[in-house]
Amino acid sequence: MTGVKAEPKPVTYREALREAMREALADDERVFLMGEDVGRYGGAFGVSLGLLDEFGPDRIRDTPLSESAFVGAGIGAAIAGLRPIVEVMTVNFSLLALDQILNNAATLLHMSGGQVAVPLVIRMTTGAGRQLAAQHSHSLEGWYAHIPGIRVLAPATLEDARHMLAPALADPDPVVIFEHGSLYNVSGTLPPGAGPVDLDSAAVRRPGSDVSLITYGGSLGKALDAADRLAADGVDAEVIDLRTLRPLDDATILGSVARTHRAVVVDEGWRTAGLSAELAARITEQGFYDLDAPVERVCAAEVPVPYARQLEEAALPQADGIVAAARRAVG
Amino acid sequence: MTGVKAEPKPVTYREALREAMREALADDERVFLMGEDVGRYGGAFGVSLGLLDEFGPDRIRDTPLSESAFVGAGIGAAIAGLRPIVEVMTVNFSLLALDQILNNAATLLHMSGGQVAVPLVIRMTTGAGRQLAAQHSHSLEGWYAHIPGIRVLAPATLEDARHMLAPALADPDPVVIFEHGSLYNVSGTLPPGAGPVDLDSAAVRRPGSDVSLITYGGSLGKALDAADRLAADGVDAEVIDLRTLRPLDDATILGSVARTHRAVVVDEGWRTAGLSAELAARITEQGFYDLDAPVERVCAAEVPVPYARQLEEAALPQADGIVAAARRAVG
Amino acid sequence: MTRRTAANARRGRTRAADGTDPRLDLLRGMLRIRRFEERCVELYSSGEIRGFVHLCIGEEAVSVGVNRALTPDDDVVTTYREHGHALARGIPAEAVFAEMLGRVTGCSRGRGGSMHLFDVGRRFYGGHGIVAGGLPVAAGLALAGRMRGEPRLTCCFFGDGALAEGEFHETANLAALWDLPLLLICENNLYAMGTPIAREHAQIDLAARAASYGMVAWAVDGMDVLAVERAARRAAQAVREGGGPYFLELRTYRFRAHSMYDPDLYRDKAEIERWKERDPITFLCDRMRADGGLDEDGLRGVEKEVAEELDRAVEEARKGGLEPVEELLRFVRTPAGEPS
Amino acid sequence: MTRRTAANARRGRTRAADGTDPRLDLLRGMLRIRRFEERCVELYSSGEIRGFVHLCIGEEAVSVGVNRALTPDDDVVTTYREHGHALARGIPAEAVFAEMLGRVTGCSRGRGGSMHLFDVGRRFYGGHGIVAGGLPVAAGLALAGRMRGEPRLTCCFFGDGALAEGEFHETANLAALWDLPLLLICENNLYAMGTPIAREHAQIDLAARAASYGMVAWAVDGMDVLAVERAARRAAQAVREGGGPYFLELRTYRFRAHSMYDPDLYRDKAEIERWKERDPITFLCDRMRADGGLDEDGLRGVEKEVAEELDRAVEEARKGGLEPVEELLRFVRTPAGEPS
Ligand SMILES: Cc1ncc(C[n+]2csc(CCOP(=O)(O)OP(=O)(O)O)c2C)c(N)n1
Ligand SMILES: Cc1ncc(C[n+]2csc(CCOP(=O)(O)OP(=O)(O)O)c2C)c(N)n1
Ligand SMILES: [Mg+2]
Ligand SMILES: [Mg+2]
Repeated sequence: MTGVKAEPKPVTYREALREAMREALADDERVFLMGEDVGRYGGAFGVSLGLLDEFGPDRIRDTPLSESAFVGAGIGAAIAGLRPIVEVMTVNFSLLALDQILNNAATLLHMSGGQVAVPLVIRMTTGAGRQLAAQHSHSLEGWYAHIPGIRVLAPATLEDARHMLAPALADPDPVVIFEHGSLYNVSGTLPPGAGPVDLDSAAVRRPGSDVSLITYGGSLGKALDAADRLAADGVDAEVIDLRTLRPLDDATILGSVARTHRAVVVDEGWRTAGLSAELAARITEQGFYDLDAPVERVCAAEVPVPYARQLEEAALPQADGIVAAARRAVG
Repeated sequence: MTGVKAEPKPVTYREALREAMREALADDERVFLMGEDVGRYGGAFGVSLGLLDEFGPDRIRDTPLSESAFVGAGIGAAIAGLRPIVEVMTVNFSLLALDQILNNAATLLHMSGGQVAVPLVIRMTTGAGRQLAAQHSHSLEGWYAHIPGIRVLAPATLEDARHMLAPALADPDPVVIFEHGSLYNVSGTLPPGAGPVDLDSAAVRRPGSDVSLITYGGSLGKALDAADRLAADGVDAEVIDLRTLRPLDDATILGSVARTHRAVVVDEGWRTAGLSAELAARITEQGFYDLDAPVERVCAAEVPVPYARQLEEAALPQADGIVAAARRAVG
Repeated sequence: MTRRTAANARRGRTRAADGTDPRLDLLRGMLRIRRFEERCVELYSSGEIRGFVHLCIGEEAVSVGVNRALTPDDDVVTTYREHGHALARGIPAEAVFAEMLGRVTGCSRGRGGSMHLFDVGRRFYGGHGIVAGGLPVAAGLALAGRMRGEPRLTCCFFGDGALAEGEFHETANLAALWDLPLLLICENNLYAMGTPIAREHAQIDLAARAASYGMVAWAVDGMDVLAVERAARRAAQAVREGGGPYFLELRTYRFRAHSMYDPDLYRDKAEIERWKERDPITFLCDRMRADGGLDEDGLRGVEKEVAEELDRAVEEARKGGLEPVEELLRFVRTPAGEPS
Repeated sequence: MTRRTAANARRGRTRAADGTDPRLDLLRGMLRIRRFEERCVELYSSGEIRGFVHLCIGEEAVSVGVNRALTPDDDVVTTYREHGHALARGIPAEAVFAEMLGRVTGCSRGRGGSMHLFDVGRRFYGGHGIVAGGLPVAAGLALAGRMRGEPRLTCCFFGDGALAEGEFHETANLAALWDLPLLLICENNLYAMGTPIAREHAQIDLAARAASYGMVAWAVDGMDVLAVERAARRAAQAVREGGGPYFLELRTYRFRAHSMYDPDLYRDKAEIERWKERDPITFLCDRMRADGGLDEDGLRGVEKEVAEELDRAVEEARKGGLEPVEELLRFVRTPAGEPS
């Protein structure tokens, strides 16, 4: 039979990220990738596998174990007009580069009176759920979302993994991209011909009328599961994927709450003074008279993430907890 | 005339901190002070001036410019049973030690199944207001308050400067103390015979019935000024000094809001995902039906703090803004 | 130990009181670690062990040789590749298995896993997952010993990659500046994950780099357990005598991938094979056989002993209970009342 | 520059085309910085300048001598003690005064102040307040130049204290490993705030420390501007020719306190006096007088020239407007549309 479109073949989140980098490297010679083991090893999580052979060691740069130096070097190279993609293996190690990110990347433009722009993209893996224990399970997106001067992205879907990098590289200022470790093997098909993501807007992943489940990154799947279970007993949940953690898309968030009058924030980060707090505060500030119940927060327990499976599961947000919170909200 | 008590002589916040350290050093040989220029120089802000002569270079240790190493060394010494007071000159430089604080100090007890306690006290100067520009004006208390496993203190008064250290040193786990740079020269008299501060409780610095102004550290004075101005036109504001930023004293905070039905949070940190967000979120979660208006937040503008005086003033919370927010709250 | 016994140990030919060859202990120690980690692979494949697991197979001479220079009063701080260090230090195999199985009977109550083994009773302070992150802590332990005038030293293990981190630099300077009783053991296996040392360091003579801080530093054959023991004893003695920090670069090689996740595509198979010819266990066996210190029965005996111990250990570990989730928040802070 | 002119400069005796002694430029450059900072002290006392101010009085030979080796295409990254580097680089005194007065006409629009001078047109990338924080950024600028095959080098200034920071170590290794065109200028004034170098570093021969990373490193008399220029020219040429990073330790001394807040109680007055006898300005004057390169009229002339320039500069700076507070949030991000 003719005229039939070929089925798009399945790809993983990992491959979608890789394809986005390949495209950027091919289209713009100013772009290069730098980080620990991004070259010969192919990236700790295999995201850059094969790019070394394709683009060579000058543009796919293995760095020593020196988070502060290579992130700072990315800042300098960006200032000089290149478009570095710096991979910090995981957010857990990014603390060693935080001085460079906060005091230089996020600050130079303003401190120089507008002279020194830093078009840098930093990618890092985040999150828990794989029994990696306390030092390898952080979710510090909230800390990064606190920093004026940077944009923070959290691709939670294949499309976003594939189409967030181009607009991030087009951003004249620093962008930090968080990839949740549990997503790399997620596989599916990409709608053909999708374009760059609008980095200013959150996405409604599931429309609903009774309660808004607001989340991002690795927790999106859990929120969607919870929504299905809620639907089963007649609660129609809307699921919002923030996608951009800084700046937050207040319009989409508050628009949803204005319809549902109830909100549950789901955040794998610790509860106190995290991103969930900001969302709860904003929703209440701007939607105080829309709310029929206080905003619920489902977050990680305030504990260093333990290794033992049952303890780790208990420490992290799960569909059960989201369902329970939604039920409390709809009262 | 006889039987008259001698007037207590005036001391500065700086001297009160010094006296607290002197007492700790004299009373407990396990206590020692370590940090950049704490010895010969007397501390960047003069807090430890004279202690080197009194206690010698072994217990008043000048360190190289190596935030990560000497904070980590404090952790190790604490594990071994000493009671180090580590001075990180300012919070701005503490980012270089944040890996040690988050991944070791705050985590070792839990990660070791309760075996490795870290009785460490870290002191650092925080805050803006002295035209020190972006890299020297951070207020990152909210980041530290996000970390499970550590206690965070913000002495805002002479009494707290004088009497928080002893209980902090008695705490078997890590304690971070933030000293606001604008307070060192504040002077007054200490009530004689005051004892150790209860580190679990916030303090009502000014009782009031119309609105709760909730703040800490360098912003307390501004809140009290605002309260006076509000009183002048008939608004009776209560002023809460959090004192302990982690764990927060929900009872005192919510108790106040239950009486006033209105809250204004004042935080020199940036607004988004900072401590102000947590306070707004908690108050709404626990006091939703007590609130007559959304919680107001008066925070630093989301900008790297600029040098020029008029810009810096505009960037930071001021009494004017607090008064305006309180008026909005009382409607 | 006295200079004489040290000298004898150096010759590695003394007979213990019971007339057995002391090298047998070294052999047993290394075999025990090797077989222990082979069990780990099985338990990982069966899904009983999860998370990141980093094997030291090929590097056993380091943990066993260095440990001979330590006393029970010394402190040990190490990395995520620490099964060997933990076993050599005397943490029971059962407690380490139990930890990896996430049991409450594990040496960290199941909260740490493979990367975070702790045993404060044995002054074994972990098990650090952040590369170079244990170094400043070790300096602090050494500082405390020094300030109290205690005879102990602190032994810190880390890899070749760790030397590139700022935390190594800051700690090395601090330790040398303050003459801290710190024994720095760099386990140079030539790779940091997939990155060969020549792409990690501008100066690949790591002992020379360390010496530039003004501390004594030697490079030693990390595949020869007797050489490792010898060097470690000398360095430890010097540190105890107030000689400040000593740095040993132990040249070794990991026979397995970086971690269970690593497909190991970045190393030339021939290179791996060449190094396997220098297997520290066969190397010692051959030497002992050569001079009559070991016969096939002896070796079989040791293997049997180890196998039986590990069988029991796995069995016991599997019996360990799971921490109830109600206990999740325990140990975040020391409960009021509990001693600090 | 050619080898011949370099050689002449080395002799420091060549006559410029107009017959004047080229050393006069060096003298003028140093005097200008000295007098500029003396004005800063006045403006600070009068409350017109606020915040932290770090003077380089006594260290003028470093900025002036090193700058002679740089071209307008080179990048400069420096510290909070950078008035001299900024002026030597050609940022007008007026723009620097205006910055410290917080005026919109300042070289950072008043947002940076004394510690954060910027002038991208002159490839002057600040003015960094975090000790050693500028080093990784400088490495990145050098990397970009290298990747694009541009002839430029990146010159990074930092102090003796900065060498203790992890960021120095990581950057030094990266620069040497990647052969980056980086000229590392360590302004060794023997103190990090109140801490003397011997309590900052276990190995106080900083050039030797730097050499341990596998880069060429020399120690130079930082009070002799001709020696500084000579060394900087040689090093810069080698870096341009692809010799990788070079490290110069310039031994100097600050005559004033660390900052305006510093009572300077930690230095022995006699030590300060001894160093003042080596004042780089008098030192050059004496040499020029000795060989007839300078007479009193000449010196008076330079002083007068400089005084007039600075009078004008202060006057103009004071006329600068203040950024309206409505502009507070500008430059946090590049507004959509503005070129990146
Ligand atoms: C600060 C930091 N960066 C990156 C990692 C990820 N990582 C874990 S082990 C490793 C390689 C370390 O190499 P080396 O120090 O030689 O030790 P080895 O694994 O060879 O024993 C890396 C990059 C980490 N754990 N910590
Ligand atoms: C990371 C960091 N720690 C501490 C400080 C505070 N501080 C500012 S300058 C300085 C001394 C630096 O000494 P050095 O590098 O020798 O430069 P110098 O001031 O002597 O020119 C210190 C400790 C800082 N700005 N940054
Ligand atoms: Mg290695
Ligand atoms: Mg100095």
